[in-house]
This record gives sequence, C-alpha cells and structure tokens, in this order.
Amino acid sequence: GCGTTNPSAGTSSSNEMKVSYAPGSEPKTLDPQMSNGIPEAIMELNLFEGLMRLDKDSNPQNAIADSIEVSPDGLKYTIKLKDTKWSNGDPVTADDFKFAWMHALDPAAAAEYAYQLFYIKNGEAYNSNNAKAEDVGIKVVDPKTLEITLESPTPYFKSLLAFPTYYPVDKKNVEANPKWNLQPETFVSNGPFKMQSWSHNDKLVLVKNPNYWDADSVKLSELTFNLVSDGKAALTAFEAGQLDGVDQSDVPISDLDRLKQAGSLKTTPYLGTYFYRFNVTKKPLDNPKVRQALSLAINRQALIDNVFKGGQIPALGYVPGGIPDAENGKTFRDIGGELFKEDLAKAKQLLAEAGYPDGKNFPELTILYNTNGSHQLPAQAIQDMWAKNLGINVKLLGQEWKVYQRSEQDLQYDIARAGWIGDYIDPMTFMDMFVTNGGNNQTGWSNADYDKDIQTAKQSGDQKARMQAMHEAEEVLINEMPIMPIYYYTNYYVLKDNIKGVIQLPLGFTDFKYATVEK
Amino acid sequence: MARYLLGRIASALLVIWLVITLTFLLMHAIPGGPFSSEKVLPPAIMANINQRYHLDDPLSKQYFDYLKNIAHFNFGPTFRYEGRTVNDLFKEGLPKTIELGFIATVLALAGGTIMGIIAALKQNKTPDYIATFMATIGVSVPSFVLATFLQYFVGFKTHWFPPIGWGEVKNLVLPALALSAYPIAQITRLTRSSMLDVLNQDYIRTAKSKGLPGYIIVIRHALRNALIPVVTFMGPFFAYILTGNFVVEFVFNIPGIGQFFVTSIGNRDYPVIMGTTILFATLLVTFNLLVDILYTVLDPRIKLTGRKGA
Amino acid sequence: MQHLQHLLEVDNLSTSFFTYAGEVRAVSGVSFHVDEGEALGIVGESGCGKSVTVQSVMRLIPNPPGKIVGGQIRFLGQDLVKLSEKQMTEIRGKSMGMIFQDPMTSLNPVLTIGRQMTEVLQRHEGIGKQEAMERAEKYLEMVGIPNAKRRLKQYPHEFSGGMRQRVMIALALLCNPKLLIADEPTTALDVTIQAQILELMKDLKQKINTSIILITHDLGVVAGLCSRIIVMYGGKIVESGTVHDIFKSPQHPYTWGLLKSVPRLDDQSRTKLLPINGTPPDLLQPPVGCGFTARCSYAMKICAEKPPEVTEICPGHQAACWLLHHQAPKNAFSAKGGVE
Amino acid sequence: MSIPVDSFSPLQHGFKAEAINRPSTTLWQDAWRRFRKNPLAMGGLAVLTLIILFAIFGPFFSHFDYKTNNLMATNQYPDWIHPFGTDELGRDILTRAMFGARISLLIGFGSVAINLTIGIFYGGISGYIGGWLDNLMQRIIDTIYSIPDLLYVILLMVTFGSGLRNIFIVLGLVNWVPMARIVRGQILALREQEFVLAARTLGASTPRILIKHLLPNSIGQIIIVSALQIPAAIFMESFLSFIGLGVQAPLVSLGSMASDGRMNIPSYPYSLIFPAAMIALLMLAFNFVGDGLRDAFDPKMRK
Amino acid sequence: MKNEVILEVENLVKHFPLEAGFFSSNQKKVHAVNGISFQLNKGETLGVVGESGCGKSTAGRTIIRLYEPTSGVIKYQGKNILDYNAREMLAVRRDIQMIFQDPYASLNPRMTVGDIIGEALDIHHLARGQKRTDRIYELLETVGLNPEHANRFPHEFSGGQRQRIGIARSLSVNPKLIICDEPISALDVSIQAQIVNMLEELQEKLGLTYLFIAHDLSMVKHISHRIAVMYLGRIVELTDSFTLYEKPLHPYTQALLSAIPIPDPDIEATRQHQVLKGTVPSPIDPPSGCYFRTRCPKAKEVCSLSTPELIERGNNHLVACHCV
Ligand SMILES: Nc1ncnc2c1ncn2[C@@H]1O[C@H](COP(=O)(O)OP(=O)(O)OP(=O)(O)O)[C@@H](O)[C@H]1O
Ligand SMILES: Nc1ncnc2c1ncn2[C@@H]1O[C@H](COP(=O)(O)OP(=O)(O)OP(=O)(O)O)[C@@H](O)[C@H]1O
Ligand SMILES: [Mg+2]
Ligand SMILES: [Mg+2]
Repeated sequence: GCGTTNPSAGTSSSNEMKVSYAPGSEPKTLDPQMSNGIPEAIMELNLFEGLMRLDKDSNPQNAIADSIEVSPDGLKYTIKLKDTKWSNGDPVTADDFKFAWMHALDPAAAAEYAYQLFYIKNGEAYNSNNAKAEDVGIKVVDPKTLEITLESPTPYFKSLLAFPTYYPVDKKNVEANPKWNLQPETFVSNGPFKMQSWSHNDKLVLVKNPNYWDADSVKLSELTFNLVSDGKAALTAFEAGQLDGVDQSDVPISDLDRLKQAGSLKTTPYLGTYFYRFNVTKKPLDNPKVRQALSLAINRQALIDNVFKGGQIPALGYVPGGIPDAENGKTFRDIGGELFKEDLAKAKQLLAEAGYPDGKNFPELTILYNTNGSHQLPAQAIQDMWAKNLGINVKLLGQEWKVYQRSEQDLQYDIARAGWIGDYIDPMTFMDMFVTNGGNNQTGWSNADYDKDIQTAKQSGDQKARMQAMHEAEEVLINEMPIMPIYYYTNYYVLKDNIKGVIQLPLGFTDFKYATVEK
Repeated sequence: MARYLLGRIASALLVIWLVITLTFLLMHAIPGGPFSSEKVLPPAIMANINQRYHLDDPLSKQYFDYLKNIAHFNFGPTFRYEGRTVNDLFKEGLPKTIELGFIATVLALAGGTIMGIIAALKQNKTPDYIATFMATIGVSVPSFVLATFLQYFVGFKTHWFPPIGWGEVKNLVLPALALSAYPIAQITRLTRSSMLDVLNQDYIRTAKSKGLPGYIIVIRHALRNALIPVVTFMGPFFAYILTGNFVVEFVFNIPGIGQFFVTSIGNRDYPVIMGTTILFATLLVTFNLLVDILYTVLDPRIKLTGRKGA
Repeated sequence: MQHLQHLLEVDNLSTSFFTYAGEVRAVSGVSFHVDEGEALGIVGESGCGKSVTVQSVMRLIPNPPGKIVGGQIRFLGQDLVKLSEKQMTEIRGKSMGMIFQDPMTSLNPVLTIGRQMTEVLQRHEGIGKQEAMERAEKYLEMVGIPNAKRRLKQYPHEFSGGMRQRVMIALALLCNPKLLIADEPTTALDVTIQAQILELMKDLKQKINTSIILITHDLGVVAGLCSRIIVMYGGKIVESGTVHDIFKSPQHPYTWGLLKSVPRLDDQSRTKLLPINGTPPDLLQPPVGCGFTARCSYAMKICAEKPPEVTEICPGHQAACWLLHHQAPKNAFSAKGGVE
Repeated sequence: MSIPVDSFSPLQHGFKAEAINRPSTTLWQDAWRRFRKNPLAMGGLAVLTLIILFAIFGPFFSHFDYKTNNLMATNQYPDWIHPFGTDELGRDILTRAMFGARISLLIGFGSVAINLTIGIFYGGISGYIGGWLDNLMQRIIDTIYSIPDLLYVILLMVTFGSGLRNIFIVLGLVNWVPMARIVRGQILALREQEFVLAARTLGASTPRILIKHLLPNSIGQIIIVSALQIPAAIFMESFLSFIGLGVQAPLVSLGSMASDGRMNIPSYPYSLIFPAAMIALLMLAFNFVGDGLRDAFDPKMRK
Repeated sequence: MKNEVILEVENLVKHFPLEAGFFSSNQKKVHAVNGISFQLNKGETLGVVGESGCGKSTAGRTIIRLYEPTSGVIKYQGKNILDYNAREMLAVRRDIQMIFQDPYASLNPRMTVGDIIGEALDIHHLARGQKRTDRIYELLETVGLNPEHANRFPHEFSGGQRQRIGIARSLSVNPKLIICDEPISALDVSIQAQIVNMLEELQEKLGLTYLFIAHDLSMVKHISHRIAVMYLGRIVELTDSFTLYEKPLHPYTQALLSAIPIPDPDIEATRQHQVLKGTVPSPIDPPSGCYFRTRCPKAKEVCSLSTPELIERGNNHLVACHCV
C-alpha cells in the first residue's frame, strides 16, 4: 500500500470536505476565452459554468441555460437563461456571454482558441478582419435571452456550449478591472467554486461558491489545485499523502504497474488516438503497401502491456470510442468496428510486393518523436519490432517539442509520432484533419474521396448522413494508411479511494462539482 | 574607488549589452515560434497573434524596441502567461529563489569552510578523509539524482520533510541541501587546499615564532588569507546557485524563477528567455563586482584601481 | 662540558625530514652554545642546515615531515626538546625572538602592523590594547621607523623591504627576549639597505643586552657583528671559533674555500678566484665519511671512510677534519692551506 | 687510537662531483612517481581504468545487446542473468551501463578535445600577442562568462538539435572558456620567464616559442584542467538528458540512464541506482585523478 | 686592448606604460631606463652595478632588443640595430647573446640539455644530425660538463651547473658580445667563483666582450675593466674599476662601496660605514633634477633643479653630480 500514512496535511480530517489535486503545471491564464490547455480547462470547469454542463456520460445538460430552442434548419439557437449570480453577486446576463465570446473572436485579443467559436456566423470572418463585430451571429435579445446564428448546422453545438471558450465572464467586473483574472480579489466566476488564492507555480485554492445556482449539489468546501510541473514529484507527494489526486498527464508510466497493483490507479475513456504519421511524399513511404506493412507488423497489445501500460485500447481504426453515432446508444467506433488486423505474414507479403522482400534494400528511415513526454520508449520498442518482424532498420530522432512540431509541419521527417485529443465530442474533431492541405494533416497525403466525404459530413445537418460519410472517410484513411494508429487513449489518474463523485470527462476534464470525501 | 566603480559599471553594461544581443540572435535562430503548437492554428489567428505581440515586425525593429524597453526596465509581456509581464514573474518568483539561494549559500559557505578547515588542520587524519570523501561525493552525483534521492528517501520514506511545496521552513530543508551539496563540496576542497597552502606560508611561521597559541594562528592569521582563494570561487558559485536552481525548483516544485530558466526556452517565450538571461547575467556581473570588493576587504593589498591582483 | 652560564646549549641535535624519497638528514649531531649577551654567527652554503638548526631551537620544524630525532636543547634551564607545544608557546616570542630571511612574506599581509605587534604583547605580557600600542610605537621608533603612530595602522605592503625587516626586528624584540635569532635577515635586501639593517643591529646589541644568533652566507656580514662563528656544511658543524679564529687561522678546508672563493673589495690584485669545485652533498644519502671529501683538494682515503672527529685547536676553536689528526701529514696542511 | 697510516694518503678523486648520481628522470617520470605515491589518485586511476575497460570490452562479453528489446522480461530485478536488472523494454541494464559509460566517456573526452583545441588556440593567441587584441578577446570571454553556461548550453542544444555530435560541439563550445583562461594565464606567466627570453635572444620565431616553449610548459596545467573538465562534461550531458536534450535513443549515456531511472525510483530503484553509482564512481575517479595530477604537477612540490 | 668600439649606446630610454584602467586618462609609466650612454670596446668587460630595480636588466634587454626602446640609439659595429628588420636582427642575434640571472627560470624544464643548447643551431641552421650532436658535446665540455648529460633535463642539475648550461647555450652561436645579467647572484658563494673563472677563461680564449650586470660590487670590480654605476635608470659614474674603488667621486658610489662588508674582523672593526638613509624612490615618479638627491648627504638646491650631466672628470672618469 502506498499513501498509507496520512499526515495532518489538512486533507480530509475535519468535517469540511477538502480535496487537493494536481492537474498539471501553472495555467497559462484562467481567462476562459484566452486559454486552451487541459489543466486550464480543469480549473475553469470548476470555476465557471457555461450555458451547458456535461454530465458524467458526456451529455450536455442545461446549466445556465434554462431552455434551448433550435430552428429546424439547425442554424439558429434561442437560449433562455436561468436567474443566476456571479460570485460577487452580479446577475449573469446574456450580455456577459456575448461580451465574453466577442472577446475571444476579437482579432486584437488574438485568442488562440478563437476557432472554437468559428461555428458562429461570421465568427471567423470577424476574427480575420473580414467582417464587422455587428455581423457576428450573437444577439442579446434581452438580459435573459441569447440568440445565436451558426454558419452551418452543427449537431454537436450543444456540447460545445459546455466548453471553456463558451463560458461567460462578468462584463461589469472585466470592464472595471482589465486584469481581473490575475488576482483572486477580482476573479469573479459563476461556477461551483470561486477563487480563494493563487500562488503562481505553487497552488490555486478554490472554495465553494455560495452564489452558484446549484450550490446545494456542491459538497466540497475547498478544492486546491497544486500546480506541479514534474509528474514524478506530484506522484511522490500523492504517495506521501500531500495530495489527494494527480491528473493523467502527470502520472509517470513507470509507476503505473505499481499503482495498478496498489489499486489507486483509475482509468476512464479518453477521446484521443496515438498514432504514427508517415511522410507519404518520401520513398518508400509513398507506397501504401509499405505503410500497411509497417502498420500490420507491430503488436499493439504487447506495446500497451509492456510500454504504455495505461490500459489503452489497441487502435485498429482511427476515431476512438466514446463518441455517439447516429444510432442511439452506439458509438462511432461500435459501428465502424475494426478496420484492419495485425498480420505479420501479410505484412511481410506486402513488403515483398513493394519490392523489399525480408526488408532487403529497405532504406533506413527515421522515427521522429518529441523528447518531452514518454515517446522515446515506445519508439524504441517499435523500432525493435520492425527490426525483428520485418528485418528493417529504422533510426530514432528525438527533438525538442517545438522543433519537432516544426519538423512535422514542414514534412521534415520520415515517420513521426503523433497524438490527437478531440476538441469536442464528435468524430469530426478527428476526421477533418486529414483533408488535403489541412493544417494538421502533416503527412502530405491527399485523397479526393476522403475530401468529398468530409465535405459532405460538414455540410449536412443530418446526423445519419454525416456519420455515414465519416465512416466512409475513415475506411479510405485506413486503407491508405498515411498514419499508423497505435492506441486509443485512456485517461488514467490517481485519486484517493475515499473521494467519490469526481467526473472524468473523455476530453480530459475533471469535474469536482459533485465530489465528496468519505470518512 | 568611485572612478573604478564607474569603470566597472560601464564595462558591466557593455557585457550585458553583448549578452542581450547574443541571446537575441540565438533565440531567434531556434526553430519554432512561441505560438506554434501541436494543433496548427488557422492562419488568421496566427496573424492576429503575431500582430498583437509584434512578432511580424522585422527582427531589427524587434531588437531595437526591446533595447528601448530594457532601458526602462520593462522586460515586456510573457507570451505564455496571458496578461502577465516578465516583471510580474520576477516579482513573484525572485524572492523565493533568493530565499532558497541565500539559505543554500549560507549552508555552503559555512559548511564548506568549516569542513575545509577541519580537513586542513587534520591533514591525512580521519577527519580529513571524512571531509574529503564527503566533498568528493558532493561533486560526484548529478544534482537531479541527488535531489531525487533526497526527495524520495528522506522526504517520502521517512516523512521527515514534505517531498514538494513551498511556504514552510521544513519545505526548505531538502531543496537547500540538494542545492548546496555541490558548492559545499567545492568550497571544502578549495578551503582545504588554500588553508594547507597558507599554513605553509612564512607569516604563519612568524606567528608561531611569536608564541601565539594554535587557535589564534588559525583564526586570526590563516583563515582570512585562506578565504581569499575561496572568494575567487564565488563568481562560479553564484552562477551555480542560480542555474542549479532549475533542477531543484523543478524537482521540489518550488515556485521560484529557476523553473523559467529552461521552460521559457521550451515555450519560446522570448521575453522570458531574454529577461532571465539578462537577470542572471546582471546578477552574475553584480556578484562578480561584489566579490571584487570583498576581495579588497579581505586583502588590503588589492586596491580597487586597476585590475584584480590575483 | 656543563657551563652554567650558557644561555642556550645545543647538544648533539639531529633533525630529519621524512619525505617520500626517504629521510633527509638536514641536521645531524650539531652542538654549540650561546652565552648571554654574545652574538653568534652561523655561516654556510645554501641547504647546509642553518635554518633547520635554529628552527629546531625554536621548535618550528614543520611536523610532518620534519622531526627532531635526537639531542638536547637547553635554554634557561629547560630542555626544549621535551617541552609540550603549549609550554613552547610561552617561550617563543617572549624569551626567544626570531627574524626571518624574507621580509616580504614573513608578515601577515591582511593584518595591520599594529595588530601584529600588539598581539605578542597581549599574549605574553597580558597588557591592554592601549598600552600595547604605545609600546609597539616605542619599538618601531627604536628600529628607526618614523611616524610610528601612523605606521602602526598600515599594512605590510605599504612598507618597503628594509622597513619590513625593521618591523620584524621590532616584533622580535618586543618582549625583550633573552635570545634573538636572525635567519639571514639581510639576504633579500639591497646592499645599502643591508648596511642600514646591520647598523641597526649593531646599535641594538649595544643598547639592549640580548644574545644574538645571526645566520648568513656572507662572511662579511658576520665579521662586523659577531664574536663567535660556526661554519656549517652538509648538516654538520665543520668549524667553530671566535671571529679571529675563523678569519685569521681557519682550520677546515671548507672554511678556506669560503674565504678564498669570494673577491674582496679591498683586494686590488686581479688574482684568480679559487672556487670550491663541485656541489654540496645530497642529504638524502649523506656520505659515509666527511661530507666535504668530494670537493676537497686535500682529501685523504680516510676522509671518505670515516667521519672526522672534532678537534680542539685552542679553547673555543674547534674543527672537524682529518687533516687535524695527529697522524695526518702536516705538509699538506701547511703548504696548501696557506691562509696566513 | 691509531689509524692505519695508509688512510692518510691523498685521495685520487679527480672531482667526480660533476657526476650526477641520481638516475635520469624526465619530468613525466617525476610527476608519475609523485602520482604513484598518492593512494587516492592511484585508486582513482585504477577505477577509471576498470571503467574504461568495462566500457570498451564489456559489451563483447555480454550476452545481451544494449538496444534489442525483450518484452517478455521487462523490469526484472537484479539476478544472476541480469546483475543490474532489466529496463522497461527488457534490456539488460548492465550491458546498457557499459554502453552508457562508453558514450559518457566519449562525450567527456570528445568535448574536452574540442574545448582544448579552441582554448589553446584562443588562450595562446590572447596571451602571447597581448595588447588590444588580448583586451578584446578578454572582453569576449567576460561576456561568455557572464551568461550562465547552462542557459547557453540549452539555447545551443535547442538550436542545433540534440544528438551525440551536437553534444560534443556544444559542450566544447561552452567549456573552452576556462581552458582559454588557464592557457592565457600560463602563457602570460611563462612569456616573461627567462628561458623564453633566452629563446628570443637566440632568434626563435613566435610560432617556435609557442610550440616549443610555452605550450609544453603549460601542459601540466592543461592536463589538470582537462582531467577536471571531462567529468564536468559528463555531468553536463546528464543534465541535458534530464531536460530531454541528451543523447538520442536507443543510444544511451550514463546520464540518460540516470535521468530515465529517476522516474522509476519508487518502482524499480535499481534502474536509477546502478547508473547513478556508475556516474558517481566515474566522477570520483576523475576527481581523484585530477587532484592527484595537480599535486604531481604542482611546481611548488618540485625543488 | 685595442679601442675598437663594438657597441655604442646613446641616450637609451625605456619606459614601461603601466596597465591603464578603463577611463584613466593620465598614463603612468615606469621610468626604467632614463637616457644612458656608453661605449663598449672589443674584448673588454664593462660592469654595471646598482641596486635592485635601477634598470640594469631593462638596459641589457633593451640593448638586445628584447624590449623596444622608447628612444635612443644602439649601434652595433657602427650600425644602428634599431633600424634592422627581423631578418637583419637574426644575424645580429648570432653576435650578441645573453646569460640570465635565474638558473632555474632560464632553462626550459621541458627540454633536454642537448636541445636547449642545440636550439640556436636549429634556428640558425648551423648544424644538423651528427654535427649538431658533436657541437653540443663540444659546448658541454667547454663549460666543464659531461657530454653524457646532454639527454638529461635541467632539474637534475645544481644551480651552478645550470648556469653553465645557460652559458653553453649562449656560446652555441659563437657570439662576439655577451650580456651577462647577474649570472652569479642567485648562486652560492662557493659556486660563484666557478662561474666567474669560467667567464674569464672564455673571454681570453674566444675574445669575448662582456656587459656584466650585477649588484655585487666586489664581484663586478673583480671581473670588469670598467664599471658603470646606475641609479634609477641613469648612469651616475663610469670609470675603470681601479679608479672606481680608489677614487669614487659620486656620493652614491661612495655609499655603495662603504656598504659592502669586508670579511675581515679587524678591518670591519675600524671601518666607518657611511649608511644611506631611506630607500630608492619609485621609478614611476622619480624626483626632479638629480634622482639621488633624496638620499644624498651632500644634496644642494641645484640638485633638485637640474639633472646633472654625465661628464668627464679626469682620465676617462665620467660622473653625473653637481657636487663634484
Ligand atoms: N620541509 C622540508 N622537507 C624536506 N627537506 C627539507 C625541508 N626543509 C628543509 N629541508 C632540507 O634540509 C636541508 C637544510 O635546509 P636549511 O633550510 O636548514 O638550509 P639553510 O642552510 O638554511 O639554507 P639557505 O641558505 O638556503 O637558507 C636542505 O637540504 C633541505 O633540502
Ligand atoms: N616588463 C616590465 N613592465 C613594467 N615594468 C618593468 C618591466 N620590467 C622591469 N620593469 C620595472 O623597471 C624597473 C627596472 O627594472 P630592472 O629589472 O631593469 O631592474 P634591475 O636593475 O635589473 O633590478 P634587479 O637587480 O632586481 O634585477 C623596475 O622598477 C621594474 O619594476
Ligand atoms: Mg635558510
Ligand atoms: Mg635584473
């Protein structure tokens, strides 16, 4: 057992329920419109409340919104707001929402996540200085009514409304204190918790927000986010009883086995896929057979069991599970199924067909990975598998995070490690990246059928048609294999067993709204 | 003296200017920009960002604007922490780094000189061997290993000290130990050898011939002379304390500025890179000047007029 | 040979250094004495053991590697060899003062002259700071340093070499020691400064009744100041006697050599100098017989085989040379050793 | 007492005093003799030799390869087959430690070779030519000295990209400053020595004086500094590994093993302890050898 | 002795600038040599004496162009060598050689004795292979050393032997003039005579000319034909050694002579020492007028006003003093 002793760190001894959790390092900002990272989202999720809030099954539920009416063409949303208050007592109004969203879209603010609002009519145009602010499809009908017009029908817009970029800010407060989000004194929020103190790089202390509309559901009196940049240190602190939980990004792989045995490791689904990109503009990777051969020749389960260790799921498709399909109760993955099989014999055959029997004459390729994070070990394991299974030698090249990104974007690589975490709960967050010349494609791959399918899915408001198109696209993708899927992420984290009711969303967000501490 | 100081300050400014220029050039030579990320942003958003942070200006304009700001002690906004400035980061982090550094310095100076003196006085006897051995161990283990060991075996296993955190005295113990191990070792070695050196000097023989008892000879006659070479080590020593902070602050999660040192490069947070480099260079230059002044206090032969005597 | 009036009596002193290469027998079997109020000169080449001898007397031999391996040093009725370090500190600086060769390095560079002087007084006389300062000032004036009061506040580097040597002398004399040991006090100085220092010492010798041991390798220096002289060679005393004995009727070939190898200023004939050939013996492997054998023009077989005995030529004049043995051929001695 | 008369016959020695009795020793032999007397230094040298042999020849005797995975035998505790245990990919840690030592030593020696070249060249010119050039070159050194070298290393490493060759270059580029200072100091001190003046009166050219007189006499100091810079470079590489800029996997250095092992300390402590111990041993050995060299070459100890 | 002038020095000045600070405007300098003039005849020995720091070595080194003079003329065999370029200087270097003071510092510890002596042979391409070896052996024998020692290193030799190696080195180019910069002052008395005798023998045998620098007046008097007494970078008296001892005119020379102790107790007992007060002023800012006036027992007002010229007072007896 670890964490056996529980020094008087004030965690859960008194009647008051308190939790300390390490979500990652210092947030870039806690201004919901300006931030885009996971740790930031975790903190904001507990500080703010949007029009919607995701329940434990990731379904959007009305939060600040009292009711939402969608026009039949799926383009206009009319939203009534509940009577709620900011933590400073100000009422939450439709204006606060508009103000916040317009801020995100304001070109001068240069928000990185502005594209999360590009679904709104003229959002993108305004952000790129091609439209005026008035043209943006956000209308305050009255203080309690908001009317939003979209560019095109977006069936998952309701769940988008639950994301940080769509949170409101207290307009009055922001106008009075332009630097409102830097000081606990001026940090006004409308979520389950409000900010008590913020010691940078050290900890962020939240306390229950009595003005929260659903304050009765909130049981914790205090929620501390310890801002720890070293996962190793965070876990040591957890095991020493200094912390109650450590978020996924911070749990070192080498500790997983031990934590699993000790029972303190929790896993939940996570909306992400880990894969390798092939640079299809380079010989011999321009040959789909070679790409398939490489992909079929690795043993994903062995990698997961021995190297990744987080109970991930072998990816034999691209879009991870956990995204609802059109058919009720089934996920996109359930419908899509496994799109290929690991098959060593076939891999060898394909390689021979491509002109490299037993890996002869196969040029020496290089696997590129980023040195931060644990990508080097799997790369070594894959290198070894290819050597043993196909008789081909690849080299490894680790690059510093940003250099690696640059290499990937400039197609300065042969094979590169990659991962993609969904921005929202719809297959599109995965699928649209591989369209021809897509900014995140980064493989040089281009396929007209694929592009057409994605186009269809984007323009249709009909879930069924959309899903169908995306399934087709996924098949094209897997057949062509510009990428080699490896696993679907799981969200693993450690949390003391006596803490219940914590919701882990598949986007990596941790919601403490309903959390309780048992004696 | 005043003229000397003026000269030194002028040449320090020159050095700092060179440091700024060099860092600026190197920094912009690194691939990747501050706002590149794994998810490629739409070009319009990138354009907005570049405009907001003046990254679309020609490099020369950025450079001269930067120099202008520096002249007003304005290090600019950080690119990573929205809405905060480099000055803010320093204001929050520096006191903590200084506190830790100060304690480590005191520990290293006191521990190192005492051990060095004991080792020298008991040359080739057990205490000497113990001190020498400990000193050599101190320079033999990489600081991240030492910090990890301390954190795990002393912090975690024994529960004597918390493995991470900041704010209480007990939080300081392990980081200070980890940070000072290397300088303690260096100072011990230096003190020992310079003490041995001094003990062989003619004036120590003179002091003996005057019938002074041993402890007075050591304290009054040998120590001060022996410390002079130790003072030469102070420059590198401070550099070590400054940069060594990174590892220690990282491992023990201490909210000082040491962490920015490396992370800002990873983030391409240009203003922070520049700010930390300038800050560290300034501190180093200042320390070196102070060390030179300390020299004159310890050694009346050296006058602050020309070059260093030693 | 017990003379009660001897101030210092060194008997059969041997001091060795134990280095990695072996035992360096720096001083072996040296015996001499110093009487109250007299000045004794010790001369000899570099490395012959002069400094080690007097440092042994002061018990200042660095240990390790040095050690007094035998003999007695009687001073004021005590055998210094047997005293503890603590007892020695009572004697050093109080009853025995010492001046070293290099005035540049013998003073602590980081302490004021005043501090370095008063600490002796405070230690041995137990007097207050103020009084000690006044005394120090008096002594500085006595050794011819003007502005003594101001000078006390200065550091050694603010003094010239000659001045520093004066300070050293004042320092050694502060507690009115019975014995003043001066180890080559003028070697590092210019002739004009040397003359100043010698003049000062002569002066002081008359004023205060201190015994002096003066070490030098310049025979001229002892000629004017000392009443008796010891000539050392290879860690041993080869000849000792009064100034007249040594200069007018030297008995040891080494002494002859010393006198003949340097030109005299008053010698107007440009005759060739008579060098002593070769180099001194290596004290790591001292020769079995007389150490001078290899360089001696009069060496006999026995010289290489047995160390010579000390022969008393006349009371107070002794030499250790086989030529003085009654069996030795007298002709060699009288014919070639012609120094008057 | 009576002594045979024959004993008093003149000795025919013809002044053998000019003969030198001691066997001829070069300064190297001299230094070596002193070095040999120093137990710590000799111990260090022995350990160092062992580690070097271990690094060079060890892998040939190992049944395992430093990079071939064995996913059936991951994270095994030390036993007879794997005395240091195995790592996350089932690789033998002992074999990897041998390879790691090889790479670490290579980094140490390689980067010192580079900084030696730059340092000698720079320090030599600065010291011998002097004047305004020296002033300028010193100013440059001051500047470099004022940038904490870690920052500089990181900046350069990120710019150049990681990899063994770049580590050499970057460490060489950073560490030449102390070397140049030492060389310059030596040259300045030696330049006014009488034997250099003698060579000049004989008409020796500047290159000749540098090569024949100044550098050979600085070599003691240069060796001492090198001996202490090699471990410093190994140390710095381990720091680079710690921040992810070290050698490229599957290549290993002791530093990268320690830095990987750091993550494993609660679960598989041996994967940190063995490489860390190897580093410490290497450092101890180098330091003792360096100190020993300092004593052996110390002019103060020479007569 | 024929009066063939081999070297002529006119008004030689050498000042060393002091290390300047960053902003310091008034450049201070060490006035090491302040206008000395003398002639050196072939085959003679000119002694130069003076206290430490009076510029003897600087003068010697400037003459051989180890230092570039601030001003002045150095004529070797009638030609001003200051105008020579590097190649022409190389030829002069074969004729003018130097012996140094410190037997420890003047031999490269990393070279064998053979290489030290042979270096000049290599530089001037005088001999190679066997001839080089033979020449080295010959030189070693000339200075009374054993040719077998050629492969040994300097640290194995005693001070006197090392000094002889230095002499052999300077002889290797067959020089005509040797500047001896205190070749004996670091040696023991018993060894000094060995070296002095050897220098005298070599002079006779090879017809060498010496500029013999020392601070030991009795030794200089022994070896020199003429003696120049220096004080703070100036020659204050220059005459033959006999006259200098018998009839010193300059008060400084008189004091110097009187300061030297004579190893004879009878003489010492009666001798009146004329002890100079104080120390030599700093060469950074020497006194006005006559440099010696601050310590001179006979100083008058004029001494601080004008610098006395070195003028002839009787037969080849040059003195620079207002009071003579
Ligand atoms: N610390 C030491 N270690 C080893 N040998 C020593 C040490 N001190 C002195 N010696 C040896 O002792 C011998 C005598 O030395 P000492 O200093 O007494 O000579 P000296 O007559 O005073 O010579 P000098 O005129 O040079 O001062 C020398 O051969 C020297 O090598
Ligand atoms: N390279 C130099 N740079 C600056 N000053 C120098 C230099 N060489 C000599 N001096 C100064 O010039 C003056 C004369 O020095 P020099 O060495 O010629 O005297 P010296 O008569 O040979 O003395 P000594 O008897 O000590 O050898 C001294 O004050 C010395 O400090
Ligand atoms: Mg001595
Ligand atoms: Mg000189």
